[in-house]
Amino acid sequence: MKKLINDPKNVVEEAVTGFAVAHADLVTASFDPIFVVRADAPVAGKVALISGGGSGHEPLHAGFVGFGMLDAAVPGAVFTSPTPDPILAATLAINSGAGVLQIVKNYTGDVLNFETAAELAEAEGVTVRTVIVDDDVAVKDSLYTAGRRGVAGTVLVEKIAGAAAQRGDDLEAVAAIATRVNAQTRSMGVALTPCVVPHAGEPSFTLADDEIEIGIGIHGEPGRERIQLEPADQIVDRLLAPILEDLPFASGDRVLLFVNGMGGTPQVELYIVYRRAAELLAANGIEVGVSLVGNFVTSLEMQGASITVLKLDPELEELWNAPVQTAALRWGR
Amino acid sequence: MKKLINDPKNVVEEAVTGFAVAHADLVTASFDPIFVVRADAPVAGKVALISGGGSGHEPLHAGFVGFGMLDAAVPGAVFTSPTPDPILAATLAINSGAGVLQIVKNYTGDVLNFETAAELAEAEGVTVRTVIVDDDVAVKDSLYTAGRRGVAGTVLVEKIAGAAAQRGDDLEAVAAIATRVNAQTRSMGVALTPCVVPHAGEPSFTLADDEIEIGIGIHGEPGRERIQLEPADQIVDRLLAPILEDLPFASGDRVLLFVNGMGGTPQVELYIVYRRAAELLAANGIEVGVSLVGNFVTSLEMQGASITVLKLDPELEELWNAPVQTAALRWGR
Amino acid sequence: MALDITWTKAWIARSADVISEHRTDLTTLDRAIGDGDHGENMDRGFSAVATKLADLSADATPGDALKMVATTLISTVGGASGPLFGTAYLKAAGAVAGHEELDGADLVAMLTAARDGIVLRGKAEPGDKTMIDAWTPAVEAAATALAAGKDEVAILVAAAEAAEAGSAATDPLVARKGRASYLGERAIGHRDPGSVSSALLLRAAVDATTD
Amino acid sequence: MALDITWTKAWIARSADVISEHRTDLTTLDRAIGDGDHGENMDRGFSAVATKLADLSADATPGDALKMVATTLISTVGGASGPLFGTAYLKAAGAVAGHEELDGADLVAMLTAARDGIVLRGKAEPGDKTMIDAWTPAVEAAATALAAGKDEVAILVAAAEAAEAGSAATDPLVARKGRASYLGERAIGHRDPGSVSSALLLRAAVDATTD
Ligand SMILES: Nc1ncnc2c1ncn2[C@@H]1O[C@H](COP(=O)(O)OP(=O)(O)O)[C@@H](O)[C@H]1O
Ligand SMILES: Nc1ncnc2c1ncn2[C@@H]1O[C@H](COP(=O)(O)OP(=O)(O)O)[C@@H](O)[C@H]1O
Ligand SMILES: [Mg+2]
Ligand SMILES: [Mg+2]
Ligand SMILES: [Mg+2]
Ligand SMILES: [Mg+2]
Repeated sequence: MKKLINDPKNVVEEAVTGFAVAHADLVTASFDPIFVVRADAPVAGKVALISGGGSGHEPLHAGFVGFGMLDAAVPGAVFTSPTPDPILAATLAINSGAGVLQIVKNYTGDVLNFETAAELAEAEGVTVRTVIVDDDVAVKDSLYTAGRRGVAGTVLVEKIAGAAAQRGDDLEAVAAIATRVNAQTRSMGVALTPCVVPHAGEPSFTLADDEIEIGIGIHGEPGRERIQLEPADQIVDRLLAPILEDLPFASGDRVLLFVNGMGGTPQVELYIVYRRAAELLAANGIEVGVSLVGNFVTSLEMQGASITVLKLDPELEELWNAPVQTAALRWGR
Repeated sequence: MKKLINDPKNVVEEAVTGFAVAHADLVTASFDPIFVVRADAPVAGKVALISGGGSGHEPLHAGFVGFGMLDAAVPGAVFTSPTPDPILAATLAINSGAGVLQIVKNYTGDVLNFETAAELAEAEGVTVRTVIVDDDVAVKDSLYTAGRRGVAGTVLVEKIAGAAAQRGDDLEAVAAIATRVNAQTRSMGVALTPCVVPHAGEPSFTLADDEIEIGIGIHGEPGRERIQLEPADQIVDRLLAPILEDLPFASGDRVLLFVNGMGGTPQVELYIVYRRAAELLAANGIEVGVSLVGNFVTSLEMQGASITVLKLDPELEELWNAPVQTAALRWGR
Repeated sequence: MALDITWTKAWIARSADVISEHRTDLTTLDRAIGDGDHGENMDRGFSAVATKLADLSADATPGDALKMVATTLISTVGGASGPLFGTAYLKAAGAVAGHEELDGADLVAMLTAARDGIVLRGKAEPGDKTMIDAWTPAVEAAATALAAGKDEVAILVAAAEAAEAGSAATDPLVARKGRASYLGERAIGHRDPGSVSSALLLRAAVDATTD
Repeated sequence: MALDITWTKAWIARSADVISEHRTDLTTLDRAIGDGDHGENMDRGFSAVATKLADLSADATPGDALKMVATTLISTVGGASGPLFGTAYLKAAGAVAGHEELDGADLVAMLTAARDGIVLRGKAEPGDKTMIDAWTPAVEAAATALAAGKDEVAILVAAAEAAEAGSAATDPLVARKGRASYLGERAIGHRDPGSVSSALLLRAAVDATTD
């Protein structure tokens, strides 16, 4: 394991320190407990958005704190949900009285810790709503599992709900928008290589030199199947087919197409993936209205990518295009 | 070698295709020969900026084509300078009569091919100026070498010269600004792992499990020394010391601090590097006026990072902060 | 020995030791069907618990000590196991609140409350391949031992043995809760890490009676 | 044999073959002290050249053929070697423009012009560990052979042998131009790839006389 780190125990704290110094115009960080909020928090009259989860997925979530998106991000240890304390502290720091929306990726740990924090915040008089993101079609959604995982689609929920809050929607309305985005979003990923959690020091899984994992989770959880390496176009076909079936997307739909890098994949490869995905959507009569390509929801240095498709409607598209000013996503200001 | 590609021969063409579709609002691509220009090129009355070089460093250069930055990017084969033909074709496509500035990284191949293209363009009546970027302090600048390499500082030259052109400076003025940025910029990098050129199929160099290369070039060229892996803070000290000595930077300076990822390094690590670099600058009485952290000048999937410091003055800082709208760098619009 | 605050503190101290000892094993189990951090998570929590043990006031009751464990785990573990074990200890503390010494009925009430707390939060049923598969047999064995007139130590032994057997019985199961549920059939043949740490904690309760 | 268009085309065809044969070797040399693409670059260029060979008009002169090589290399090779070899062939073409058949003086003029073109573009001096270390001895040996009254084939042989020796003599040098110059002392013991490809091209000129 070769990493540009000091003591593995200090990875999150040091990274957040660097992040807060580099983006002091956008965010303020607290360290005991650890969380990041908008530099101008609490924003009077605005519904506040909070998200968080294990570290190692950067720029998710701290990279999305700022105007038009999140008010707070709570980073846990690498790949481990934060505890309720920092979630509660961040909630109190951003609440302006208009209520707080939690955006939580569907993992048992995240769900339980945010739930506990919400109970504690409610006890202090803060109105809290929670939206669970579960866009990963690699996992069967059934009564017999913890449900689908929340993966790259989280960015879309955070951006669009953030824009709704920024324009002045109330808590129920913002929660409804977030729920709608999640309901219309589907994702699936592939890993070419594993990643190494700093304090673990060894790969979370192993893949032979010619193997890839289809349907990988963002913590290196196994996916649907392990297959031989194939040309990119075939891999894209494998990822996109279950996405299109699941909603289902249909001819005439207008969508946001998001190709996400897992952290260690060069940008040329992401655009090769994008090219094929766009081609396939066009062949299905589906129009790409908005594109997003880059490393947004990562798994440390994992090589691989995920494809996310969101079915747009005029309101969601307008909210996506609304100004945003965060470290990792910025336009319009 | 595991990559999300199809035929290695088609990597550049397919990636540029995907890029152009994803960013059709910003750029237009041509394919025979291959180059990318601003969607609204030529921009009447504006000095046009062109850059290019081997592919594999994305988002450099195509990711910086757009309002306030480059008018054209010419991608060569992976790690191989483009030939004069596409450079000439792109030059003619962006020239509005106000002249064209070439921004060229200092590698023999790039310099010679851009030089040939400039001669051909001049023969067609286009006024061309060239600025060579050579910010890499890892290489001794002497009569006895090809000179210093152009690395991450290229982004700063492209952004600031692009802003000068956008505000209406004439060719000589834009060239002078670009020259000034280059003169005030110093960089140095480290590699933890090598990268694999798709058509080569094997790593450009090898490093043992506990070795790193200090002073690496962006094509995997060797650097100053190969040492044992160290804590990030010590590595940062090794990179920053020669940078600070070289200009030299001095107490009271206001600088832009740029921590660049080589493509395969997780963002947490970049911010750990940033944290230490900012700390060291502060200890030297140097104020960080502007920060940039991310993968901007990469070497495919190489793990590693580089540090770039630009000595600011009010004009350069204003030009840096001026609006820019490209696929990889965007603010103010 | 009397199951008073001295025993409770010994139990907690042994818990911290035994989790630290099995840190790597627990993580290895979690790497197979989870995300490879269960040992790390539990050790982070119980290290913090061990540090706070000395701060307990002289007149603390077993319930006070268990409450300290609960709040410390909740605020240091994170992940799924943090809120689950945190709730377990919180409910256990509530079940014996005010008691200076725990008798057999207290123990059964405590274990039952702990188990019910985990179910309340995690909604797992027996057979879902979670820590519940250690806790439920433990509660049942303890109740049976109490009904059979066994003493406190025997009740704890019955609980620990049942938890260990229950944990071992997770091997052939497909998971229906937690990360392992993503694996479907691929989880078969692997032991649930949370059930193993649960059994370790209950065994520590037995061992603490001889401290 | 007469060094006419037939010989020139044979030379070019053999050049493409020999570069293709040595593609991996050239790249391996470049990987040691450059960026590992010289074989790839040259092969891309000469494959394109080979394709265009058939298109040469029936009344083409040797100079026309060399000019086709020049423009094709310039527009397909990229990197440092593209413009350098491109300029070499362009100047060589200029030196023999209009001649139907090349005599000894033409050959020396052609080689000299090629070498001067490379120096003009690349500014390398002998001893800088570049392709110039093959070309300069080749030009000198050819001139000496011409002065000694040798025939065309002997002049070409002298040039090829001198290029091969000059290339081998780059091994102990520190590089002062191109990518290898970044390496300082670390370049010692490695042969310059561009000098090797240069020597291959000059040897192909000899071999083409027996085609
Ligand atoms: N819904 C649930 N109910 C009961 N126990 C659960 C539930 N989900 C997970 N667990 C337990 O938590 C354990 C995993 O804990 P841990 O690895 O620390 O958390 P995480 O899964 O967040 O990484 C599992 O082995 C299982 O015993
Ligand atoms: N300035 C120069 N003058 C003469 N030859 C040079 C010069 N720079 C590089 N070369 C030659 O070019 C060769 C490298 O070519 P190649 O690998 O194709 O290009 P690049 O270095 O751009 O990858 C070197 O081996 C050397 O012989
Ligand atoms: Mg976890
Ligand atoms: Mg090259
Ligand atoms: Mg776990
Ligand atoms: Mg080369």
